[in-house]
Amino acid sequence: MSKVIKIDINSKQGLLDFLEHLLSNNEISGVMSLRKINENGICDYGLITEVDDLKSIEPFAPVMPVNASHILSSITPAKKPIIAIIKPCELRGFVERVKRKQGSMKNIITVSYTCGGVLPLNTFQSDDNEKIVSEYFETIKGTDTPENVRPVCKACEHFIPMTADITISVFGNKDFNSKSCLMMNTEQAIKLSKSYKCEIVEKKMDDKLMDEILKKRKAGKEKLYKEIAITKDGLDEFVDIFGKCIGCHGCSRVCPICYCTLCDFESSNYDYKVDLIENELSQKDGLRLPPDTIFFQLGRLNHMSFSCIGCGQCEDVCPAGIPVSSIFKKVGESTAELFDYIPGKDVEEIIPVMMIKEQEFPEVGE
Amino acid sequence: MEKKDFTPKIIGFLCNWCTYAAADQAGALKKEISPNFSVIRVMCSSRIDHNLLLTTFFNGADGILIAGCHPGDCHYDKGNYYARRRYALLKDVMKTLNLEPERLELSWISAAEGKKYSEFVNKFSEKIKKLGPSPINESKLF
Amino acid sequence: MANNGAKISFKNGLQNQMRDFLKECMKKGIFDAVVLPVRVPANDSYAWILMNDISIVDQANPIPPVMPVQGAKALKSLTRKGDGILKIATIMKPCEIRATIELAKLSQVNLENITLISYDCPGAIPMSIYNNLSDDMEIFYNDVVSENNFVSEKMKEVCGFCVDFSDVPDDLHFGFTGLENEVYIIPNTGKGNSVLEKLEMKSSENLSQWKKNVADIKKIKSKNRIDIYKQVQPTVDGLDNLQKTYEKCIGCHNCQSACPICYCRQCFFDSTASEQSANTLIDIAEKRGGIGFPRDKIMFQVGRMSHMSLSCVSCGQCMDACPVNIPVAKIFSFVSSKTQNTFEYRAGFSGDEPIPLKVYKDDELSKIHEIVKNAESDGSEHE
Amino acid sequence: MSEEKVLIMGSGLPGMRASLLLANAGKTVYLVEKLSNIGGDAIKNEESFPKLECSTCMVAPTQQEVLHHPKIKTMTLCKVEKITGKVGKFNVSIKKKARFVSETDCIGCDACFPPCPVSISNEWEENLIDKKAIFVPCPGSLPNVPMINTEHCLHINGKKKECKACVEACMFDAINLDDKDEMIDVEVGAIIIAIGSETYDVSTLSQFGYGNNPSVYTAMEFERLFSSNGPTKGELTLRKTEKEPKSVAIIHCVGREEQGYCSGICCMYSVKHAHFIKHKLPKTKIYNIHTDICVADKTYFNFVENFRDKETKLIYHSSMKDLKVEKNGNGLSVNYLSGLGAKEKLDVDMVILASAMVPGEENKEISEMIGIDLDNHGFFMTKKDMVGSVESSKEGIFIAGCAEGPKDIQTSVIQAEATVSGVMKIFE
Amino acid sequence: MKKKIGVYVCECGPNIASKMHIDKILESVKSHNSEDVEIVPIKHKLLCSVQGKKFLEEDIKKQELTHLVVAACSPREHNTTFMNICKKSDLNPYLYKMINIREQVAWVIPDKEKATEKAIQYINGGISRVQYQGELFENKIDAIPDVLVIGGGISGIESALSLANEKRKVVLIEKTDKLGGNSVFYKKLLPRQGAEKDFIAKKIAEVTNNKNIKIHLETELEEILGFLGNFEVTLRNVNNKDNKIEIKIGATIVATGFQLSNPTSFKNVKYKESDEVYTSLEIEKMFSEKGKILLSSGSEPKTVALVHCVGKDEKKYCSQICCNYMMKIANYFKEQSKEIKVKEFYKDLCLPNKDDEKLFRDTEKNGVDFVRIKDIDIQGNEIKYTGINGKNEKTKFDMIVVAPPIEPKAGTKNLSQIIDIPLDEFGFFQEVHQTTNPTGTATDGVFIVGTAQGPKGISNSMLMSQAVSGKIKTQLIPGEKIIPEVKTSEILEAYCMGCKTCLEVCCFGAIYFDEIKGISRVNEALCRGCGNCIASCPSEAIRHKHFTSEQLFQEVIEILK
Repeated sequence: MSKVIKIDINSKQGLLDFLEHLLSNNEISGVMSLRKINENGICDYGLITEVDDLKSIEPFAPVMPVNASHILSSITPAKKPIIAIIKPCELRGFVERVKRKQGSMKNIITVSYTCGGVLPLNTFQSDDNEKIVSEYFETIKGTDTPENVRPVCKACEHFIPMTADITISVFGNKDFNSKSCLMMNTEQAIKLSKSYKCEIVEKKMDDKLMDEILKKRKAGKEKLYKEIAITKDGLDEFVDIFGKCIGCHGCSRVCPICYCTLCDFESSNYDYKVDLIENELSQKDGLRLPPDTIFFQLGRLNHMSFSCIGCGQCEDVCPAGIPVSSIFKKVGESTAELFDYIPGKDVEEIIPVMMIKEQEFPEVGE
Repeated sequence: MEKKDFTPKIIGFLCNWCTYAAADQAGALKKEISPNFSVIRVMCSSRIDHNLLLTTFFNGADGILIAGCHPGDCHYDKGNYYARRRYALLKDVMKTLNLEPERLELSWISAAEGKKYSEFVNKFSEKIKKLGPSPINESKLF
Repeated sequence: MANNGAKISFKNGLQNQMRDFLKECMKKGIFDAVVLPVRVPANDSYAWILMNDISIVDQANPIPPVMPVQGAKALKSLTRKGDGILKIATIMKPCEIRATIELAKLSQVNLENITLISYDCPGAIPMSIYNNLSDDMEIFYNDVVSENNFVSEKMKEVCGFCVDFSDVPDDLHFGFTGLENEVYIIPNTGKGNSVLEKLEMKSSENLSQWKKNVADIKKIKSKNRIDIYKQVQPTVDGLDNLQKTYEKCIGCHNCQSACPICYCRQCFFDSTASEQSANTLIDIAEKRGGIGFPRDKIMFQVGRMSHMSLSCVSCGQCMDACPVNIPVAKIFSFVSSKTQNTFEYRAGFSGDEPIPLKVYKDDELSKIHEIVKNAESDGSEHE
Repeated sequence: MSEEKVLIMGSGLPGMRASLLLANAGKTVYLVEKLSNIGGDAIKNEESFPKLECSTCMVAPTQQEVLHHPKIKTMTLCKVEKITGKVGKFNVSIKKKARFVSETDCIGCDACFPPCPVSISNEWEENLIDKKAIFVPCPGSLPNVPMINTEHCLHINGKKKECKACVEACMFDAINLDDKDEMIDVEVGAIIIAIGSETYDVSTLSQFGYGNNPSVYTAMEFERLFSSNGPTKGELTLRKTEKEPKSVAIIHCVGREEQGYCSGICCMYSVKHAHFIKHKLPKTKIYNIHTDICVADKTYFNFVENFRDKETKLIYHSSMKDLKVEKNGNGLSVNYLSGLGAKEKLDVDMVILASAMVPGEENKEISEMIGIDLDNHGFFMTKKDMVGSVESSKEGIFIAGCAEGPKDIQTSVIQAEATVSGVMKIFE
Repeated sequence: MKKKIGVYVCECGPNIASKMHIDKILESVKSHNSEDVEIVPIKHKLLCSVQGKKFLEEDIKKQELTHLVVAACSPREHNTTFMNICKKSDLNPYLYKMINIREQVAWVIPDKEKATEKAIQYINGGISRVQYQGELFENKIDAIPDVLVIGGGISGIESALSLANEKRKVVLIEKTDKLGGNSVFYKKLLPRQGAEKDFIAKKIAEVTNNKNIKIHLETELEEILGFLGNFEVTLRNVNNKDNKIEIKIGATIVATGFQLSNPTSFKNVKYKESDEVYTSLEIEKMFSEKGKILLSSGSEPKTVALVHCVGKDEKKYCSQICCNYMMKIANYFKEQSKEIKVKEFYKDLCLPNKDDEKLFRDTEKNGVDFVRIKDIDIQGNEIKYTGINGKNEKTKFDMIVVAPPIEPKAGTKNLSQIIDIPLDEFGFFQEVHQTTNPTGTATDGVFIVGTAQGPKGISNSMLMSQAVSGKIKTQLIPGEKIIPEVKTSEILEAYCMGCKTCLEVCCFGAIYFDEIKGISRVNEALCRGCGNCIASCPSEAIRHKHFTSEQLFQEVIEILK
């Protein structure tokens, strides 16, 4: 059971009212949230410090321009309290980053919600944004995941935030448009809400409902894993899927887990002398240029897949339309299982130590 | 455009050997210099790169002045010629994108030209004041 | 550009003709290996393959419908660390050749043992379109080539206004604009000449007709170019419009990593140097009432323009790679046309022109027109 | 090493250059300067030929380096009174004139100038402007510490004993009106004389009307007039009328015949002056009236040719004694004999006289004090019948710069560095 | 470890104190206090005073400061002063920053409030910057005192002689098979007219007998690598290129000298159309060998024309010595026989040295005619000229002597490429700074002397040689190390892509290319720390040790807050 603030206005307004109260009373110095930046619905993440500007926030918008954990890293450690409204997977991403000392929980109060999934950037940013979004919210009043969300979202079992200070029920909440309930999960949260005049009740999530969603998501996962051929980490299938990779490494740049400033695979270790390539050629009859396109994907799998929180950002930015995140999620799960490790579950949990032997993987190039 | 209460923030990157010396001489001559103008000392105008200029603009500078030795007088032989090219390029880009290129300025001021320094700097500050605050500082988008 | 070339007529397709040409060269030992685009196993894209086995050449498509990886990048990965022993030839689109020339000036490519071959380019189909209907696109593109249609609508927008689709400093050039089942093989350099000599091909055919055909196409394209620039200009006019144009930008920097010219191992804008402390960010947010992320949307773009617009070859890769469909390439092409004009420089047009920022002239202020006029009038008192 | 000491007389570019080289090699250098500031004549120029670069930018870093160098004892307001001994061990007595301002306490804030009631003419500024009895020669002069003129200071000359205006104005108790001259004795192994030269007193040549016509300037006067840190802050206006000149005649070789030598640099700076004027007042008509054009360096010929006719009209005249400058209404007229021997007349607003470089007043005194030879012009002479030497007729004593004869900065610097070679040999 | 930053504000008596509220400044800088930074704000009446320095020195120790910010006058005044104090109190001097609140605040901002704000702004900037500054250390490197001299002419000989001693060996190389260069042909030397042929002979003897000077005749430079104090040089025999010598030296002097340009190349001379047209050098040779100047017929000329400034307009420079030596030659004739009629044709007399005018007047007295001309045309042994008076004249002479311009020795261009010193517009070696450093070149440790740098007489050439020796003796002291600039650039290997841009923009050749790693490298012995290379690098692969982007960004951003 946890303390819950009940307000009889729709969830967004309720949250907004709460935030406005906190900000105007200097309980917090700012709010980090998705916000509308123009009339046709385009959103970005903003750090808002003026009460008036709070109106622009779109806390539950089903879009992920950037994985918010990146942003949280850049504004922490914060010297004054900041409320961050982010999606469950972004929260888990941030937890993983904090474990890697890429950010700090200090003065960050996280607000998250049961997530119905994220629409691909181009879907959300299309001209009939309004229509699409309202349909989305209609759908998630029930327990079905909308069809047009990111593939990984359909397969996501962690739609309930794990470590949020404040949780809001969105997915599966039929009263979403009439009531709002803010669950205060932590002392920090409860302390904040002290000064806020409102009705507070003891309540917990509707487990039945959540289980139902979970079941459907599990099914979705099965389906997804079937679709993407990989049944084992077999190389040929890999080559088939990643064959069209152009090596832009966009996937690693948007990945919340890939925090390296200089990716090993972009470092000088991998620019080969021409004689090496020529010698390679003498053994094969053809050699792909640039050589490491697929090697990179394998390498990345090894470096971070066990921490992959399946946000789907990589898949969205891939110019070649490779189902990157679906694969990473799949591979990641299998690796993580070895250590029964759930990425982003808990800041205290230690990252499974992994040895990488690059030699294990044959130099790639079909 | 001009606001009553607007005090522009202007950064001047001055080369150590000529213009910074000129700034000192302006002091010795007790010339008045606009307090909106802040001096950053570099060894040579050729140290100033696009990243530095952009960072300065995007962190709230309303104007930037690059000033160094006259062409031919560079303490490091040819540095200011390169500075001039880099400046020209960025200025051209700003012009093409209509990003108020007049906010970026280059001038040659020698160590003996304390008077010229004060006049130029104040003139520049006035110009920027007229231009009003850089839109970049107003934007809540970045 | 040479005035004479060898003429060959062919029956079953230009691509075949080009493959045969290469195979002939390999048989005669003129080239030990070639770098050519080959369709990937899943058939949904192309990859650059370095091959020394003549038999594989048939799998290659010298004029591929798409440009997944900019050819210059492929050559860079091969020769950045110097030249090898093998004599290697490659067939690439003109913009790929130009990018290669730029990279060579930046010592990212070593052309010692490389023979650059190019052709009159009908353009490339956007990746996103090709990925899904690759087979249809193959057929479609084949027709484009055989009908030698240089103004197809389906191509990348940059191709639509590419006035340099034929004009390129390659060693050998396949010119076929306006010709039927015929192609000129044009040697533009000593390297090119020696290849033809070794093949005992006479490059005696006068090219004036072909050149005229090219000029005609150019006319059309340069008109498009003017129109496009006209249409781009207002979208990047001033900060507000820039912000509008880039509002969808998510800061993935795909445009930069797909760019053949951006050769930096790590872009300044991804480096720690460009990072700001949490406190600084929060201070700024409090001062302005709010800030958005990624913060460097515009700065990154302007920065890239000032870093590499002088070398931009308008290949359009950035636009293909943009996940949110911002017309980056058109904007870059527009800006580059201005900056390159200012420095009287044309990216990738000659290996001898030095990269503008590597050199200077004593008295060039006047040449770099009014940009530095102020410096002139205030500064030149002692010049 | 550290025991090895050198005396350098004169703090112009050659003196400073030699000081720095020797000091960097660990020698102790006594740099003796009779004026209150160092830097010599070079800093009087706005820009120096042939590269027309800012002289301050060129010299100031060197001055700073000299003043901050732990191995260099800069002794301003000093005069060498006596030198005895021989190479390796000269005993030198130096008279330090009282500055009345402590160089350690004063921070150069100028607060003491305004209250001083006395105004006197500033000879460093070629008397184009006045200064107070407590003064620095010009803004930016180094060390940035004022001095007091004993004969005009009311307190010191006793006219108004109670006047302590400057003392009261000073916040650092840096001024001590009871300061006294002192004698300093040093022992050095070698001596470099780099006291430079002076310029011909043109007022003795009535034909140029200098002194009678305020619009007739000497080259040095013009340099200061043009300098942005000079009396007019660079405004080119004539004294008295305070108007800008519409036409200027620059006369070369003034004093050449009298002195019996060509100073070698006048042609260059005269054309430079023409260029200065043209640049500041583009409408002005400028004439360079010359005899021989002497451009003795690889770049000098072009320097002159590039400005010929474009910026100034170079006019050859065939006889110096027939050249006369006369008053003509508000302006001046220059009468001369052309190459064809015809009488010509030129009406101008301003005349600049390129006066010859002449030996310094103290040359004689010093030469006698040390016992070294002067040449028949009165410049210091290097070893008799020795080509390419900088050593005087006495071992261990070296001559550099214009003390040895007229020359440009470049050659002066070369000589200075050459003396260093000689000095180092002594210590080897 | 917690940073402890001392912020010392100098009141500079009234200069700063009276113009701003010092205490307000001290109060405001405390805002930087945080869990990992502690600010120690202190004011002082006059930090540069003896007491002030002492106080600062002790206080740095007492407070155990990790960083120091001094707000006072201009760094150009006292930066060194305070750096030395840091050294004394063992705080690395590069962890200190000086803020100029006198010249650039107190003295230029009359309004006290505004001035105070400005000072705070600057000081904040300094505090932020100083935290990003790193310790830097002087690294001493060994230096070889020995010297290579290229060219066995009088400049080369003089260089060698003035440098060589037990502790400093000199290697002198000469392309030809004998020493002395052009000067061996002169019967007499300028400026004085004493018979000084033996002067050169003496010098040659002296240099040949000097055991500290190793002479290689018929030898040329093949390759030179390195920098001041450490050059590796390969020499080779002119006739047998495989015959090589490798030596290590600390400095190189280029004394390759001059030749007379070929008069036929000038439009107004028809040289060699008559056998009786000679160049000045031919006359010198004839006179010093035969002791007489005779026509090819063997008889003595009755009338001689000496023509100055031949080809000066084409070359666009004055050779500086012709006027003098032409008078010398005129006197040769007069010595030979008073009867010979000598006419000198000149445009301008160039007599830059104090003794020159006397020579001119003596020569006149000696009965030599001087004719100032506007234009001249030499056809065979007939001369057409336009006098200064505009009249056109025409005369025949038995003998005509022309003074063609001095030009760089053949092979100069080639050498300039080997040794990587640029040539000027005329083909002479380019000095690094004409007025203040005429003997230095773009490469520290390589010097140019004599006519290799430009036309000049023997006397000035020798002085130049001594000048260089003066520099070398004071810069390369036997047994002492040299300390290169500390605030240099450095390459960040991980990021360098080897595009060589930095290499091309560097004005001091301080960047070289590491072929194996394929990256640029900085030669700290040559780097002057201007930062040009840093700006030329599109990524952050080069940093300036004391002006890193971070440091500048921090300063800027803080000031903009």
